[in-house]
Amino acid sequence: MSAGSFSGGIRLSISDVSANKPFERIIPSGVVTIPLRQDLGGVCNAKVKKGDEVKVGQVIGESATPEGASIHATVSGKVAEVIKAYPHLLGGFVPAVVIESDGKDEWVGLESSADPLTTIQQAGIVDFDIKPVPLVAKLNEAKSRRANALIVNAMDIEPVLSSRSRLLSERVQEVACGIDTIKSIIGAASVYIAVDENAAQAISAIGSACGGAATIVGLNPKYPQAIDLLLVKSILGKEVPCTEAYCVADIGALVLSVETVAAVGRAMAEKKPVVDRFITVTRSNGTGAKNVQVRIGTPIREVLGHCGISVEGMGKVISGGPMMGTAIANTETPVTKEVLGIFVQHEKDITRFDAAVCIKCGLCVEICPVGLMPFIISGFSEKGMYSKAQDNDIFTCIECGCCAYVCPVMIPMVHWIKFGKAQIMAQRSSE
Amino acid sequence: MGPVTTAILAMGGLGVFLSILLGVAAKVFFVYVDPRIGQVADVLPGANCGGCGYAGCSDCAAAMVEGKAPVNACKAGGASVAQAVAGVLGISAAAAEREVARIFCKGDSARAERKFKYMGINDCRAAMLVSGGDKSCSYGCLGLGTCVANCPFGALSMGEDGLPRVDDEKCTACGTCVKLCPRHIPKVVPVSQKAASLCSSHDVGKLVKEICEAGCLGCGLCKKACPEKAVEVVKFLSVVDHTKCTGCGKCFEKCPTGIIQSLVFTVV
Amino acid sequence: MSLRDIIKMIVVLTIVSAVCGGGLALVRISTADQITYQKIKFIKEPALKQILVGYDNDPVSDRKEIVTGKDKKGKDVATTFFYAKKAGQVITIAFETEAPGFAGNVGVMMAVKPDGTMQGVAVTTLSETPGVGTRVKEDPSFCAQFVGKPLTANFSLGAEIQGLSGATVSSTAVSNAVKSGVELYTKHKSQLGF
Amino acid sequence: MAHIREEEGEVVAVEGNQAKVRIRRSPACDSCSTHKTCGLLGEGETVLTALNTVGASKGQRVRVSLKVEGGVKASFILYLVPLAGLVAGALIGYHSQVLGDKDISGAVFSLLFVVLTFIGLKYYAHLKYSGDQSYNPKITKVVA
Amino acid sequence: MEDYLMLVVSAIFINNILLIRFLGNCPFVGVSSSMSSALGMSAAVLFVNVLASLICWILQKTVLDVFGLEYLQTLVFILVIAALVQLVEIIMQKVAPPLYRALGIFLPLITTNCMIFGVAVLNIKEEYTFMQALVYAISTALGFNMALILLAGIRERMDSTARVPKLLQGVPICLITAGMMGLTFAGLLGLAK
Amino acid sequence: MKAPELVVSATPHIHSGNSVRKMMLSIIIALLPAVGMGCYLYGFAALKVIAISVISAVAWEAIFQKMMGREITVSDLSGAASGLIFAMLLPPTLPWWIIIIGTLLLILLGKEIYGGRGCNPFNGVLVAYVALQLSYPQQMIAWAIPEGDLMTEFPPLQVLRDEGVSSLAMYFTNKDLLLGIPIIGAIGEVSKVALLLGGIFLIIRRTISWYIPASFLLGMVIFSGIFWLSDAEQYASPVFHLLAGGGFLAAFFLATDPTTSPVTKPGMIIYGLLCGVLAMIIRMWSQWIDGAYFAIFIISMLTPLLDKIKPRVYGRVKASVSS
Amino acid sequence: MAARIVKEFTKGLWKEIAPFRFVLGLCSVLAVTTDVKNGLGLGCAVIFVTTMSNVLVSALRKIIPDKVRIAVFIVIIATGVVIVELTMQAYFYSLFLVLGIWIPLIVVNCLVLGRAEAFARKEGVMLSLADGVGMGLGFTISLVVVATIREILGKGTWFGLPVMWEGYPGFEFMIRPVGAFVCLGLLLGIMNVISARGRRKRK
Ligand SMILES: Cc1cc2nc3c(=O)[nH]c(=O)nc-3n(C[C@@H](O)[C@H](O)[C@H](O)COP(=O)(O)O)c2cc1C
Ligand SMILES: Cc1cc2nc3c(=O)[nH]c(=O)nc-3n(C[C@H](O)[C@H](O)[C@H](O)COP(=O)(O)O)c2cc1C
Ligand SMILES: Cc1cc2nc3c(=O)[nH]c(=O)nc-3n(C[C@H](O)[C@H](O)[C@H](O)COP(=O)(O)O)c2cc1C
Ligand SMILES: Cc1cc2nc3c(=O)[nH]c(=O)nc-3n(C[C@H](O)[C@H](O)[C@H](O)CO)c2cc1C
Ligand code: SF4
Ligand code: SF4
Ligand code: SF4
Ligand code: SF4
Ligand code: FES
Repeated sequence: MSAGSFSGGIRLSISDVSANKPFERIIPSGVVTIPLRQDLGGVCNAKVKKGDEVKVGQVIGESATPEGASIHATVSGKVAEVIKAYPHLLGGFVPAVVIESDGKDEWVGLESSADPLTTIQQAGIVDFDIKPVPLVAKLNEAKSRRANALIVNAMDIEPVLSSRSRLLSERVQEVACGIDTIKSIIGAASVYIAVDENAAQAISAIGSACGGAATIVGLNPKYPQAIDLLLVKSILGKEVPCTEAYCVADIGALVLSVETVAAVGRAMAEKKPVVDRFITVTRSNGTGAKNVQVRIGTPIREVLGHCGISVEGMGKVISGGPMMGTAIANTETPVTKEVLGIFVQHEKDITRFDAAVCIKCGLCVEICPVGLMPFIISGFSEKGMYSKAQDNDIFTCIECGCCAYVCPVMIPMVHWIKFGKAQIMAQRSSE
Repeated sequence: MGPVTTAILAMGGLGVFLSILLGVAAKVFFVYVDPRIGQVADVLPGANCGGCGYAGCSDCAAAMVEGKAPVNACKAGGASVAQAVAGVLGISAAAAEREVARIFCKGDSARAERKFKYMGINDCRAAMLVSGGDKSCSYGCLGLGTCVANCPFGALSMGEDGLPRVDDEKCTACGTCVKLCPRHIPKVVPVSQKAASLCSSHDVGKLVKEICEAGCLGCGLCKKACPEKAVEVVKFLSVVDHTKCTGCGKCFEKCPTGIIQSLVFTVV
Repeated sequence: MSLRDIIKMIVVLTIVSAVCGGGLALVRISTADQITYQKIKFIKEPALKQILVGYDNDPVSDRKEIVTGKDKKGKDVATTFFYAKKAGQVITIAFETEAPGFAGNVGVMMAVKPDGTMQGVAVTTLSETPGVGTRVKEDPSFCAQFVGKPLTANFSLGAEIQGLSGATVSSTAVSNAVKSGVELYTKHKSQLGF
Repeated sequence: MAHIREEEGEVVAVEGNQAKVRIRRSPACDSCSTHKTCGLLGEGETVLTALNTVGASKGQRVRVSLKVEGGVKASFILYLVPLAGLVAGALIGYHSQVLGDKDISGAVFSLLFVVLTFIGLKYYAHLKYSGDQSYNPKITKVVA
Repeated sequence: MEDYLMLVVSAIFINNILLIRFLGNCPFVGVSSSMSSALGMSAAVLFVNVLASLICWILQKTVLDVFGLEYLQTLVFILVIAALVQLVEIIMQKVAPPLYRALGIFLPLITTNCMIFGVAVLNIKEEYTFMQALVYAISTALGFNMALILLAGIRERMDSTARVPKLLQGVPICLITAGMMGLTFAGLLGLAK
Repeated sequence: MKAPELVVSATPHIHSGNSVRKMMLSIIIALLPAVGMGCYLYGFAALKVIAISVISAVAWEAIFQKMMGREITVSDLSGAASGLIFAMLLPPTLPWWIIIIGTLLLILLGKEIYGGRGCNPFNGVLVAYVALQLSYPQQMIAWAIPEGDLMTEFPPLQVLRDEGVSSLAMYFTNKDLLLGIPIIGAIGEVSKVALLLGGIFLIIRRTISWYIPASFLLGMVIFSGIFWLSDAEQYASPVFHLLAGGGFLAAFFLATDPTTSPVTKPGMIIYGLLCGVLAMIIRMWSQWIDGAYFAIFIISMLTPLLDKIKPRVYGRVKASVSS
Repeated sequence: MAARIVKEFTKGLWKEIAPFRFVLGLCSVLAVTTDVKNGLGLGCAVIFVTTMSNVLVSALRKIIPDKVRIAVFIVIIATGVVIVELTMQAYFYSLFLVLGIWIPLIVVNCLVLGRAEAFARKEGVMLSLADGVGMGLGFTISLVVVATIREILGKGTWFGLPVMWEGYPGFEFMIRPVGAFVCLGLLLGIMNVISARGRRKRK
């Protein structure tokens, strides 16, 4: 199927050297630290205490709500500590369980359940996307809004990452099984699989596995095509009415990343909960890129070591990609469900966005994939004119970063826009 | 008819017409405005800082005249303005205690740990959006000076150690810094307050010890030491009740981090 | 507002207005002559200076208004005659006339000697096209053609007067004005009193 | 394009279910350097009659919501319609010369037409707004 | 017809009442800070300018000229304009209260606007006929409104993205910008007188 | 306390590498052919004007930035670019002190007063140009005569004004006009080939988009075309209007000034068309012989309003009656 | 009392100098400052009108009803203006021709009405006189300052006397409207600098 696109957006010049690298498995050797909050659900309650013996797949954090995702041990061994305040990736503190691996890798499987939703909940599946939401919550919402199109997003969020295309070509069966399950849960009429049109391997693999059950859509990997708003526009030709809390379910679509769907397939077929992440690790100069399958809780330092990336002269370590990823404070930070990839920038490659003055060249306007006038919004935020920023649709911004990327004076536009949004929210909550 | 008569008649006629028109207008638009509102507004500083909680000085003036706001409602104006307002309204102003802002964090660049090197917009509120701020302590001053840049009276300056300083002479206790600081580090206290624990952290002592040499551990030694029972520990943070504190200094000696201290010495 | 207030309002405003009106009328009366003098001086004097010679009085003060016609509505129209004197003797009389040109009227100040010869002609006001019609004012040779001719001469264009090429309309206007001025002068000569 | 505007003011009188509320004229005045001396009478405040739905009493500060026409449309109706009347009157008077002199009849007709448009406007406003309760100001909240 | 066109072009561009003739700076500086105020003010100025200058024109021709009271022009005009604005305000409030509330605020601002008075005087000084006076009044107001709206646009933009030195912010930069706006119209010199 | 190792910042973490300096460099490069032609025609005098203009513009920029306590950013070449563009509009005979006054106005009123690069609502070059046209009119039209078999001492548009359409063919061929040899005019405006070369370079480099120059020239052609078709005796042909005067320089280098032109595609097109049409109106009926520069100056006042024509926002919900 | 009179007089000369400190009556400052002579001429007219209106308003302040006060002020001011108009026509006709409508426009100069409303309405005759003269003089000073800059830069003369070097070619820009706006804008900016300095010093 050919598909539409969107105006604006960019092709990143960084080449995706990792696309054809198969996943390498990383089993943590020593200690794993598993934060008890890894999604937008809530903090899970610790089910273990210091000294407990645990096995891989054993629930160590149970969600406080029925829709939340559980958290599992990812190595077998002994609980070394339950930390009350462990620094979270995005700031703040959450509880975390530290497990000392015994190297045996003993597993416990999921209990069988008639209701696939229960299985998904117990398997701790979230939608592995920029904002990981517990999958059950997402499915329930889609169901209640009668979403009838399921879109499996195998487009990589950012071009330097290739884990999704790779996963699709390696784990076709799991994906197919996951699609079946989810399709039956929400009663979707149609299924689309969005794939980078250049990822020939993935396309042919899924093509032969799915037969006619799903439509495979090859898309131009123009950034940020993988954002669900733009994906539904390209595939379904419809735009989601953008309110402050937009939801693609509003137009009857459910977009799930391919990793999510594969996890569902694995949970249904093999009764395995989520203990691994499938991520791409890249450096700013493109060398040493690898796709890895890594246990949750493994310190990023260990992952980098495995990929042969030295800590020497390291400037920035980014969870995710260079455009939307979160820079992390510390390489001891563990891989969690929130980590979409790892991008390492050396000191000399760090880009400094200055508080410069816009020259109104209009490049940002041309590039913005959602049709905003970024320089105006950012300008109003900077000058504290928040209501005007709101009049100019600040909340429609998806923070893709294209505007800042092209700006010749390097205004930190996304930061200003985030700032504006935060100030508006703060003003509202104080009223 | 001579030219003078013509002129007198013409202008007189215009005068009659105009005054009748104005009479009608006065009926149509009649509004009684308390003349004192204008007088009070003239006395107020006119900075429109909003510290009084009204939408600007003239709003505050109206509230004062109507008795809805006390004569000393204008924090920025201080006692002299309160006196003047009281004069206009013919009531006596209770001598209000002058207040100033104090910085409730001592975690300067040498003593408090940072999680990472922050790079981005030079504003504490913006820094909060990047992984919650670079300071390891999630209660401490970020030191980017949002308060300094926005103090309407120029009373704040950024010290070399990365903490803001208050100029007591200039500070009018308007509260702008209190409102803007994302970590609520500046607090407005009576100028006579003698002692305070200059820390805002509600973290447990163990964590505080790891990340900041200047933090209140919540150990409670000060509370025990205080003869006046002026010190309380609220969620691992000691708080001094200034109405009881005599400034005897007993607590200073006991505090393991020296964070509870005499404010008299901190005045620049 | 009580009735008393309203009455007070009306009375005060009326009195103030009326007093001001009356006062101004007095000021006006006391300055009127001087203003007329000044106006004439500023508007007419440059042209007068151009065409009058050899006088020792102030022609602007030595002036006389004579009713010379009626306008459309039947009101009197007056012409001001300026007397240039030497040793108390009238040597020239100057006055202004006008005639329609290319755009609006062209005003002409002309000076006549008691002996019936033309002392001089100068264009005062005109709104002709700059560079085209305005040449009748800017080019001194055009007006110079009138000087020294007897009033009985034929001042028509093409007769004793040559128009400026490209500005025939404007030139005609000047000659027409002069012609009507001669007529006017002849008609009212008796009233001029010298 | 009508929208709701909120103003804060003080109740100066209560009459039945209506209240007279005094509001400051507009922040637009504050930005003008002449606002202190402008206006012969306008004291920068105005009084409007609002539906007293919340039972506010004299002296209270209240929030009043009023539905107002959007700026552009309102300015059209309020100013440009009478202006159009004026111009039309001037043209008719000028060309018909009813009163003899072109200029004078143009002048008289223009003023006449302005008055007529005002009457028309009143009729229009009456039709449009009197039935529609939402155009009446309403007190929504007692602030203090 | 061409005369009128010239009059219009001249009044709007070549001799823009505000930028070249310097009339009406106070409201120009005050109201141009936001586009919506500028629009509201524009309509009010247009109406009042035309009405006031016509009434003044009539008064001049039928009263002042007839009774030889030309010298009272200044006194009479200013009183008439002030009264007129008041009258319009009363009428507006009676005629269409909702509309009045949305826009009436601009009326008093106009009283001290020297443009209204200036145009009334200029109409007499230039000896315009009634029709010319009408066209002139409309055109000057349009010229004023154009400048006001353009400046409002520039100022809104300046507020969001420019970094005017603090000491020039507000009135100073506003005046300088007005000067430059006038300078741009130099490009139209010669199109009309 | 141990020092942190890693840098953390907001997104994005990488940048395209585009910069003001690169943009300015490309506009300078794009002007080199025109500079070359100017020097070829007018020799050392032209080079002197260009040098004085560029150097003084940069110097004024540094001086005012220093005075106003801003960072000195002459190295971004924006001052140099403005100075160079300004020199392109000047006659090669212009005395040095007039150039210096011009660049003073350019930098002070055209930029620094509003906060420097990017803040100015008016094109600095045009502020200076118009101010000089008003203040020193004789010097601004004191054209130099290039070598070559010239039949007139005036620029083509002056000849059109003075002698009418019929004489044009006698003096100029389209090829002369296109090459600029030997044509009289401002240093940078005579050679259309050189300007076109530069313009295409800018479009290829994506320093400018083609909307503004294309619609500008189109506006000129349409407007002059209408009159030419109605009366070819009295009105010159669109081709002549395109090739004579400052149309090309204005369309490619002045109207495209990022700061004072609209940012959206529809805005740019309307802007260009209006500029083109107004340029012709001024050329035909005003006191100036060429209107291209004046037109941009006037139309740039509309830029803030044209920028209200926004792109279509994704998923825009029609604003309901807000409360 | 004498001290108070001096104070009210001098405040208008610097501390509260009208167009610069409170941005009032800009129109005439822009319009008549092409040369110093015109500026001074209008300034004198304004001095007369402010003084006269201040004195009369102050004298009548007890009997003027509040509701019509502004109307009465306007009548008084307009009367003063007409007196100026008539005398100027009679004795300084050339100046009258140059200033044109700017003489009648004094009526709408906010400064004059502003003084009546803010000062003369409340104070005694002597003080109002001092205030009127001072404020008018301050206004005149402002006009002369702006005019000086414009005339010297624009024409190379001051009061018509050449002050620049011989052959100074003039700078028409300053004589044009744009020069007026830019000059006044920059002067207001400079006043801001001075005020800010003063404030800092006082602190
Ligand atoms: C900023 C500046 C100031 C100048 N001042 C003067 C001056 O005060 N007197 C002067 O004669 N020339 C002045 N000049 C110009 C002389 O250097 C010039 O070359 C010479 O006097 C020729 O002037 P002229 O054409 O009037 O003879 C000045 C030039 C500049 C750039
Ligand atoms: C725009 C324009 C303005 C003119 N202005 C004048 C003018 O001011 N005075 C004049 O005498 N002729 C003027 N003319 C020329 C007349 O129309 C007419 O052709 C001329 O007077 C004929 O005179 P001639 O026989 O000397 O050529 C003007 C022509 C045009 C096209
Ligand atoms: C600010 C300013 C600076 C000037 N600098 C010079 C200068 O440096 N050299 C110069 O010849 N003339 C300069 N002039 C003008 C000269 O004094 C000289 O009179 C001018 O060149 C005109 O004279 P000319 O036509 O005889 O050459 C300057 C004028 C101004 C306004
Ligand atoms: C394509 C292009 C055109 C430019 N045109 C102008 C111009 O016309 N005038 C000018 O002052 N600067 C121009 N500049 C330079 C630069 O934009 C200018 O220094 C700043 O925008 C002024 O704020 C141009 C730059 C570019 C890249
Ligand atoms: S970050 Fe926001 S404003 Fe910038 S390009 Fe992306 S969506 Fe547009
Ligand atoms: S890309 Fe940068 S400089 Fe260009 S308009 Fe956008 S914010 Fe301004
Ligand atoms: S006190 Fe608050 S606002 Fe001030 S520097 Fe510290 S964190 Fe920032
Ligand atoms: S220090 Fe704080 S309270 Fe004091 S004046 Fe400044 S902002 Fe107001
Ligand atoms: S002085 Fe002209 S509007 Fe104020």
